[in-house]
Amino acid sequence: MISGSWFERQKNIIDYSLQSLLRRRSKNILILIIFILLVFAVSAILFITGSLTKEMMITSNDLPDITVQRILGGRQVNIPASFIPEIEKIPGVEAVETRVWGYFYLASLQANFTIYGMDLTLLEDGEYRKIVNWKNIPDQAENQSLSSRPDFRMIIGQGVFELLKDIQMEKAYLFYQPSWEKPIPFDIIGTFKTETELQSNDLMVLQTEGARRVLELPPDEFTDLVVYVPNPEEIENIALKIRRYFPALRTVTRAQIQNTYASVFGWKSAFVLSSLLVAILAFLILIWDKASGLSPDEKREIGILKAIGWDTDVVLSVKFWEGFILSGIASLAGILLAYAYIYWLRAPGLREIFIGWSTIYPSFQLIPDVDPKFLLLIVTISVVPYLAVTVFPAWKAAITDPDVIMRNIG
Amino acid sequence: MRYSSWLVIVMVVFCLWSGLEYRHFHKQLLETRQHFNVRCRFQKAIGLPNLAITSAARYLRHYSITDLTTPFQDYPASPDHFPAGFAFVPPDYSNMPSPIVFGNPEK
Amino acid sequence: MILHPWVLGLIIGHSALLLVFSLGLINAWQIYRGWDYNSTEEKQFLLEKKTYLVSTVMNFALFTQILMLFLLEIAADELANVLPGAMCAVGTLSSNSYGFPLLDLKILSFFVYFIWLVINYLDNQIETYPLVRKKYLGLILIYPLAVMETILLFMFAFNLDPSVITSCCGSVYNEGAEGLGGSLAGASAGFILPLFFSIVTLQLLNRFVFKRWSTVDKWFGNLLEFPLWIAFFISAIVMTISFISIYVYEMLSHKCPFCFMGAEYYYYGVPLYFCLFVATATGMTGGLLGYIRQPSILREKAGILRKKMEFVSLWGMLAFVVIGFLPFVAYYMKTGRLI
Amino acid sequence: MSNLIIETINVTKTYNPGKPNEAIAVKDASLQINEGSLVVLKGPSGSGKTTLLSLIGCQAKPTRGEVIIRGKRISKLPEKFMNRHKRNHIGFIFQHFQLIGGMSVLDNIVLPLIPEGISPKERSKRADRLLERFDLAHRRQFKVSYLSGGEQQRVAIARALINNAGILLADEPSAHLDSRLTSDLLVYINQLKQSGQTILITSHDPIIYQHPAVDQVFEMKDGQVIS
Repeated sequence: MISGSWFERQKNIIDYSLQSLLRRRSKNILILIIFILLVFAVSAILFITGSLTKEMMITSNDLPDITVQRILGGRQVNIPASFIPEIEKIPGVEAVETRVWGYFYLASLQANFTIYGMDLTLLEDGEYRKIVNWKNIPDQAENQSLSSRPDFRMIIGQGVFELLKDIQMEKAYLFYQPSWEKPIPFDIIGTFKTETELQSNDLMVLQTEGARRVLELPPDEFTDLVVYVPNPEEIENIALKIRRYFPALRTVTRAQIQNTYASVFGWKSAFVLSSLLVAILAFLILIWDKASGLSPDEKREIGILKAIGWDTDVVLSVKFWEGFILSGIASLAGILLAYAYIYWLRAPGLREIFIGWSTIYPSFQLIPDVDPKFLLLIVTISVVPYLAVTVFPAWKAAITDPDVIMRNIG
Repeated sequence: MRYSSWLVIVMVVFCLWSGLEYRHFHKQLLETRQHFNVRCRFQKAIGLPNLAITSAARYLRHYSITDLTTPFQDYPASPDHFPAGFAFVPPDYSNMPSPIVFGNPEK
Repeated sequence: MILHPWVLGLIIGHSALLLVFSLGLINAWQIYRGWDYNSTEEKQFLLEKKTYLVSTVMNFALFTQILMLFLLEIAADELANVLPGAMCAVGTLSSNSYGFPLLDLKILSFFVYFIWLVINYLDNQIETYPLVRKKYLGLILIYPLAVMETILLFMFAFNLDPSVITSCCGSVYNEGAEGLGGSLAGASAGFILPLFFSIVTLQLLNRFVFKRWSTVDKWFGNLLEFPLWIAFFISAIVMTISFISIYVYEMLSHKCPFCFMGAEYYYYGVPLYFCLFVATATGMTGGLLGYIRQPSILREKAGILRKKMEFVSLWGMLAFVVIGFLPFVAYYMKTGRLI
Repeated sequence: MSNLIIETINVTKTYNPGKPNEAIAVKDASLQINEGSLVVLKGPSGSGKTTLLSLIGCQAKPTRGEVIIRGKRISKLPEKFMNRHKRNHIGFIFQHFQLIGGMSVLDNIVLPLIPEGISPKERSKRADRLLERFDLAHRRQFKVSYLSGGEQQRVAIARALINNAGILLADEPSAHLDSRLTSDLLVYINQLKQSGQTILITSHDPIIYQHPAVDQVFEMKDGQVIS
């Protein structure tokens, strides 16, 4: 009897295993669905953390070289101006800039804003002009209102703008604390472009004096300092010097911030991943039990195959192909679903984990972080364990003796 | 080969679907490439790190430059501000200023 | 540092491999002890059935091993941007002392699995299973490799420390650095190229000339094959680091053997290493098959299999040489001078 | 004497030997069956005829003794080679047909060819030839579970013949058939005998073992051949 090539044989075996998969449709579809859900959850986690890391990494090169903070009793406190001349004396330091920023909690809107004080005129000219949608206030009104209250001009993020849209901006006072005698007015002169939404969503940039008043920062104190070091190699040494000279100060270099970008999600996503692994383990035990607990007609079917001349290793490869096709389809479907869920639907459920209780949050339109290597990781996490679990049950099924069916009835 | 035609159908559906997603991925990538310089400008103008994903707690918004005890400031028993704290971890504090000093400092 | 997605992937893969392998080991031990071809009790039939389980286990092990080799390279690449100072896979692997031994052990076990499977395939073709005792004893000896691998992986993952500054391929693979990396890169083209080509020509000689002289072939011919392939593999790796990588990156200082597997070099490393591994694996097995002598039917079956192995290994070797020297030729065409 | 095709030399088969429920199904059975002959194993049920048939049909291995088919000692072969031998030389018809219910008639018939790696076109060509021969063509795509007893029997026979093996073994073929269907069956068996097949049937149905075309009848009584 002519026998075909190895490849032809495998094609027939794949055909047969597909047939047997479709024959026991209900059980296999249930397993497929559970498998797809698991792979979906795993790849969703990895997608979202990958994208967030990627979003941060884009702008990480423009971070300040060294951020200097004053730590008192383990907590960050305002840094007095007296440190600035001494830091500038350190060789290699080009400039030391001061920063005034902090948070402001609006109880009525239950929103936590980031207040940042800087000289807004800097944003009006040159390269920074195009990061803001300037409000086209009629000229004379602008001069009039600006001149009378120069300190309270403000540029706000998109999220803040949406939040404040429904209250009449002119008559409302946002910044008021009971201890103040009168509230601080504000005058919005522009909002940040939606492209920078992920960074500027809850940001309120005020004139430095305005920020000082809102944050109640004494005139000679700043929130933290930024040290510019022209030679990137020197950043680490200068940070070390600052820490040595001023034990009360803490330095965070750009490399360290980038490191927190790369590792924080890795650590947490893997934490979520490993809790998912418990679910995957439970699923694999189910598979082990389903595959090894042969239903009587499955045992009879294999008995028939063995009786009409099938080898054990042919039956084994049928079982292998069944497992491979099932887990292959499941992992592919899981990944595609996860992509759609995160980048088309913008991760409705998962987003809340990252957003927490905040009321202002970005639209989560993330950059997709997809590369072929990712596929390999998902395959390893889904296909390899599945095949590992079905090796023994498949063998147990494949060695059923033909005379099992010789003797029993029907 | 009737049955493996099922497999072929499934594979074709997957190819179409991933093609669709690749197109979306590509469009998205191009779109964000234009935003790059706007974002970098913004980051240069305002030096604060981290994304404005959550403003639930101080140390979650700028977790890269937060300090050690702020997370405990809210409530000593909840090191993390659930659930967003679940997604962020305080950075390593190797650069906190608490070197071990030997000998007697008065000298 | 264990809880990084890529590290988790590695751990899952390796523990799956180890679990399945231990299952295989138990059965291999039972077969090794209880195998008696002529007996007709039920026990012998069960042992016969167990041989299928062991070969399925080993197929799975080889499949996972190949996947794990790829995953380790990619994981090292991905972890590079988490470890400060590491720019690529070499940085991650050299960040603690378990990285490279893990990689070398995995390459060794890949070859060993492949050889075992080929011998198993050969042995299954003969009714009396002549090699059964030897091959299962071999399997029992291979098992410690898998255990060692998993232990090394856990040690490697556990000791990955994001706060430790590691050195990257720039410093590991340059002439100045001492240690293995330095010496590998230090091997100047003048020394390694002639060595490599002498091995290749010796291989071709062995294949086409020695085989013709029957006297020489009887014992000397294929005795040489196996060690030659090991030498070929090692010299190929050294040449890749010290010679090929220069022309791929077109930069004298950058000699990392992993970086050109990335997308930015159009995955150049993938076909290169594929040909190298396939050629060496099939070459080694071809050489080993030559040693099989005693039962005559086994020898002639081994002969057939050896022909196939030699054919594949020959083309693999030639493909490797061509792919390896493509960038050199391209560079030479483009600029008309050497680096 | 024409050449010997099947020979068993004092074959014994004991189920779970050494254990309390040890059962000797076949004891020192020796048979010689010539090429192209129609042989019937007669005996009450439980006399070990099914076990002897399964020993000859490579479905099981004897505890002692030799089974030689076409001059090749198959009882000593490991399972892998026994299966190959079974695929190439033996067609087996089971007592309860043992067809896979969920599959169509065509798929059932071509089942033995799948591990041989024969292309689907070639497979369905052969199957169609057999379907015409057993006038089952109109049932080609039907699920086997919808067929009647007689038709299932014919599908089982077609399946056994698909690998055009020289030897055909049938275990109690007439057990589920009424007398009309049994006579149809005997017509088919006669045709097969003319076409040179060696046929070995186990049966306790007098219509079969008294049929004129039967060349040799062995009688089995609790495990021993006494004819």
